[in-house]
Amino acid sequence: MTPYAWLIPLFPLAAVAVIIFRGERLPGRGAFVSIAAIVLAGLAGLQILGEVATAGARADLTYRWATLGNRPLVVGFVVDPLSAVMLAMVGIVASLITIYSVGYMRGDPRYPRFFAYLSLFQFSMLFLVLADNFLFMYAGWELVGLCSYLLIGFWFERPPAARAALKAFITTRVGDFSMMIGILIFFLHTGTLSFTGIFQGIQAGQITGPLLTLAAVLVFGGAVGKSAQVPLQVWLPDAMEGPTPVSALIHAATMVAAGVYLVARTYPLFILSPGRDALSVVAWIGGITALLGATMGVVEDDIKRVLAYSTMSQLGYMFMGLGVLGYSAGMFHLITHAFFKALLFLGAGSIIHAVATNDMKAMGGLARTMPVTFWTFLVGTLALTGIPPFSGFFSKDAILVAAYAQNKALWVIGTVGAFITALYMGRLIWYTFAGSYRGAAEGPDPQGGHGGARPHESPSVMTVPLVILAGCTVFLGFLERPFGEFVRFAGAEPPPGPAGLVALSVLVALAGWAAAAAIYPWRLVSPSALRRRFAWLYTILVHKYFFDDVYRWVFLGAGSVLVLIAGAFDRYVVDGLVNAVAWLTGRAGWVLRYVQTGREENYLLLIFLGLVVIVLVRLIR
Amino acid sequence: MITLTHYLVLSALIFVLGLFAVLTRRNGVAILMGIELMLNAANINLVAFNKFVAPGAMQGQVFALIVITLAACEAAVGLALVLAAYRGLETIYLDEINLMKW
Amino acid sequence: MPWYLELLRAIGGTILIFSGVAIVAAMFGVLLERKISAWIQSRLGPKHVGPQGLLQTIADTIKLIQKENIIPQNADYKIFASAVLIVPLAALLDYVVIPFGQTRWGPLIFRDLNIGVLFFAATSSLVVVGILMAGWGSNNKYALLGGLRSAAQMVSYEIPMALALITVAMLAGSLSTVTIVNAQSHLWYIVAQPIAFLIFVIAATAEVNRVPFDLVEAESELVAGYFSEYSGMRFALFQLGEYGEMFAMAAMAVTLFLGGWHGPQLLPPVLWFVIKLYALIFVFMWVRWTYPRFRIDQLLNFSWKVLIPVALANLVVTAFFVMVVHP
Amino acid sequence: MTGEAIAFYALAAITLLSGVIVVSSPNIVHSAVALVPAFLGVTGIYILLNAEFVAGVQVLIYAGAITVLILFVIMLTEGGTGLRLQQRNEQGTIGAVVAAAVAALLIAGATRTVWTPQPGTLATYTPGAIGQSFLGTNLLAFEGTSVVLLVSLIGAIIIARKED
Repeated sequence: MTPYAWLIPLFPLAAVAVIIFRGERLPGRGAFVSIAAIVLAGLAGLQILGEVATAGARADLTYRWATLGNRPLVVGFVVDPLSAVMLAMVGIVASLITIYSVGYMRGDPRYPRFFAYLSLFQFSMLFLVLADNFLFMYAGWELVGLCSYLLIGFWFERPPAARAALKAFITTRVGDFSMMIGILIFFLHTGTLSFTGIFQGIQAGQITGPLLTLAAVLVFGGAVGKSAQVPLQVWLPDAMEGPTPVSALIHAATMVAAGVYLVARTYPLFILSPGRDALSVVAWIGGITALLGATMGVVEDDIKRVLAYSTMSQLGYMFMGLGVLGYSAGMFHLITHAFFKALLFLGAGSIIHAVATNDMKAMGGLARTMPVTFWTFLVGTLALTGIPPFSGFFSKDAILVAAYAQNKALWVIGTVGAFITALYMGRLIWYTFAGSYRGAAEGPDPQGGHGGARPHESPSVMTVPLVILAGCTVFLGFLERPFGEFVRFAGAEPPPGPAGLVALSVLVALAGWAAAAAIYPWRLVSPSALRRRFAWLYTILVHKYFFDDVYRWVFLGAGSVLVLIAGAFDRYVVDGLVNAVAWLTGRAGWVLRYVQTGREENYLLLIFLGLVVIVLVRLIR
Repeated sequence: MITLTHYLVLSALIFVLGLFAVLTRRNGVAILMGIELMLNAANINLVAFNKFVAPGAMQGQVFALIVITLAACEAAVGLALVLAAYRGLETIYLDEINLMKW
Repeated sequence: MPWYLELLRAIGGTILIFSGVAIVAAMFGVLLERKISAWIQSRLGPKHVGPQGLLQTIADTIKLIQKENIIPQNADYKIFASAVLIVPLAALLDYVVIPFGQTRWGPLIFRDLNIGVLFFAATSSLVVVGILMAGWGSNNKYALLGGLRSAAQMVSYEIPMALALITVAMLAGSLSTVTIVNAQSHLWYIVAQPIAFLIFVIAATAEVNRVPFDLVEAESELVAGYFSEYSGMRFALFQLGEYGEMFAMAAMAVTLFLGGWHGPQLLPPVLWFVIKLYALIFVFMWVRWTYPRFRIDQLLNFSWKVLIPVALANLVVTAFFVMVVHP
Repeated sequence: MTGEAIAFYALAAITLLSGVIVVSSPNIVHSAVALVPAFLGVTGIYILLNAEFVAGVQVLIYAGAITVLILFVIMLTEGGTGLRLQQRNEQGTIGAVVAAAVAALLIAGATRTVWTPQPGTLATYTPGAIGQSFLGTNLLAFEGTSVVLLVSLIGAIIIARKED
């Protein structure tokens, strides 16, 4: 199976073709095609994971595509523990989410198109995961970006959705551009685009010193954009305008994690940079994002946005883990996070499906009406906040241990982040599920899935994936040790931390829960009092650290001045020249048009007259 | 002994006859006839060169055949144009077709 | 002696000798036509000149030669006069490539050209020019209409005919008529190519302007079509050309589809050829006196919308068989 | 004077005389009819040049089809109805001068160039050999020509059909 791994992405691609061209006419509007494709791909991914894990199968399928000058352009696919794990994860999560979407998207006018986009995304993501070179990686990278754009703006009739799609696309584009420059630097100096070729080039000293660091950081810039790290994090919360399965699949489990995967895939670039500067950049960006994301989550009322901030923060943890030499810890967190965050998003989707709003303050008391959703959601939350024995505890703890060994400041940041994570997730849980239903009695549209004044449990096509994901969430954590031996990078194995560390992080998480409990259900401190007391902090957080405003001022303000100047230049200098030429031509034509008799005989006569004259002149000279 | 030059001179004369027709006739059909004569002259050249300069080759005759085919195309399209002009403008005299002049 | 001079000699010889042969054939053809029409219409036909009216055509010819050549007042004399020459000449040229039989010294043919079939198609297409000239030169609207109809008809039916010819040439692997006849020593191509044979016969009927495709000279509509204004010997020449063309077409059909001179050893090859030729001529006449006439639009539609597609399909299928199935 | 020379000069004379009628006749129908002997003369020239297949195609297409087409169009347009006195446009004189100059140049070029005839054996130009050449070395030109033929067929139909 392993040598045929390159076939896996073709399943969803075939599904795209089928649904795009036949979707509306297929039974069930084509959803089953998409599901069948991704389930097949997922099973194949699991099979490959099994082969790689048990038999140690590897594959590096290369193909010489073209020769640029004297540089062969070798492309291909790679199967190793890293990509096998990602394949299996993407396959499983995407299968569950696709099945879930059948329930969530029911009745949507563009139902087949949604599944076509979803399959296209799955194709791109699997393609990206299997890439063994920067060219394919970049292609997959752009394709997932495109699918993200299409799916965020899936309900493009809503202006915020359209705007969010554009914002996501343009913001990630900044990162992609930086990544392209980095790739080009590597290509220039090593003459190859394949990962192994570049690693060998670095070891051979073809690219060294600050340039290597710069190039590595530029490549990391792509990851920053795609994984919504500071300072390119602004698009992710807005991206929640997309349908919730999309948020779960793209903006929690897979695409945003592609940045982490990129860093893991190209880990030698970072670890070989002089003084591991590039790695430090990764670690600090991750740490800062982990903290900022968590803090912003505390004041957010939109349930999906809370989860988005949480995603951002958790991605920060992953980068931090990679940055502090916790290679397998970071990757393990990626996998566990993919499952429990997909679970959380799908749970949120189930809630939104039931109450038809995103506002947590309009929910409440849903634990009784939606028991399955509640319990699975709770499992996910506990995993996210790092409560043992749920999977999040193991992975996050491993990252913190690695950070402790490498960089105490980052460890502190991470621990504080863990506290805040517990705080905002506790807030979410109590707002949503506890107390009584605060939803307005006025019923939105009575027909359609997103309606009904009375919250109700979602159909089983939605709850079954939740249960499966919850099972994975519980069970995955115990795989920490085998995972660490399976996916590892020689030279990035942190020493075991002191025993108290684990206890401390559990305590911190529990403290976060306790603080949330103190504020929300028990009302020991009223939230509004807190808000007044820390008004400045609240302002900063609500405005998302003013990133959007700064960007608006800098890029829109300065940009519009630039545009004005360029416009004036274009209008008066460039157009002026063109108009002058046109005017001149016009006048000349006005005079010369009498030469154009429009008669073939005249023209031909002149042609042959000219021929005679030319030949005669040639003969005489 | 008839040499290549004989054929070339003959073809030049036929070509010039065609050219004269194209240059001086008013009737569109007559101009097409002149073009056919010019194409025939070119064909004589092709076949004659094939025989005298490259006796082993086929290309001269092959391209003469292609020119004949294209001449048929040209005649069909040209005559269709003449018909269309006659239907629309009621003349096939090219100096009277001057709707787009100036 | 260079072969092109031989060809010129052959053409000259053909014209000289076959003027005789074709004139006799045409005269006999006219008689046959009248006799057969009479038979079909339950009449007696010419009966008084010679035994059973056998000399009727000779008498007619003598009468025509004696008659005045009337030239219409505003006719274009040069064209009017030269049209008469083109039609029979083109018809006679067809005979150059027709093999009449096999003798001890080789096939009985004037020139076994390696482009024989192409030559046949080319010369038979020249007849149209003569007809158009006759129609225009007469300065008579019936004649002009007849000429125009003829041009449209013959140009249209040349294509299916040429496609049928190509099909046969493809089977035999040669354009030479003798090779084609020899290729049929075991199996006549009418068996292998019944569709091509039908197409050829239909197109040939149209080419020689006979019922049901005789719009060119439809008596009830156009008097006598393009030769309404011709009289005397010129009229006779047109008749000669027409019957000569018909015999040439029939001979070509025999050559291409009916095995040429091949037949059981009972009779000499030439006789076999003549028998087949007259059988086909009889079919032409039979059709002429049995069927009504097409309308001009039906006629052109039939060629472009039925015959040409069928002929093309037949060509493709044959090519497939020749190249793939039975190479 | 060999037989070849006689044949050549006779054919050249036929061709050129008919050509003169084509270009100079005030009657367009006479011009068109004069095309036939001109084309047949060229056919004879082809036969002299051992290009019999080209000759056959020349008769079939030029004499048989194009001339008929031209005559047809003349009769569908005004040629069939009336004669125009003025068949030549205002640049007749200068056109003649230019044509004569071109002729002089071409003939001078043809006669003053020293052609070196290749003594190689003349290939036998059977239809089969030409067909092989068409579908072998000259396949691209063949396909291109067929596309042009198709396009011009469609184009001619579209141009010439009545708009309704």
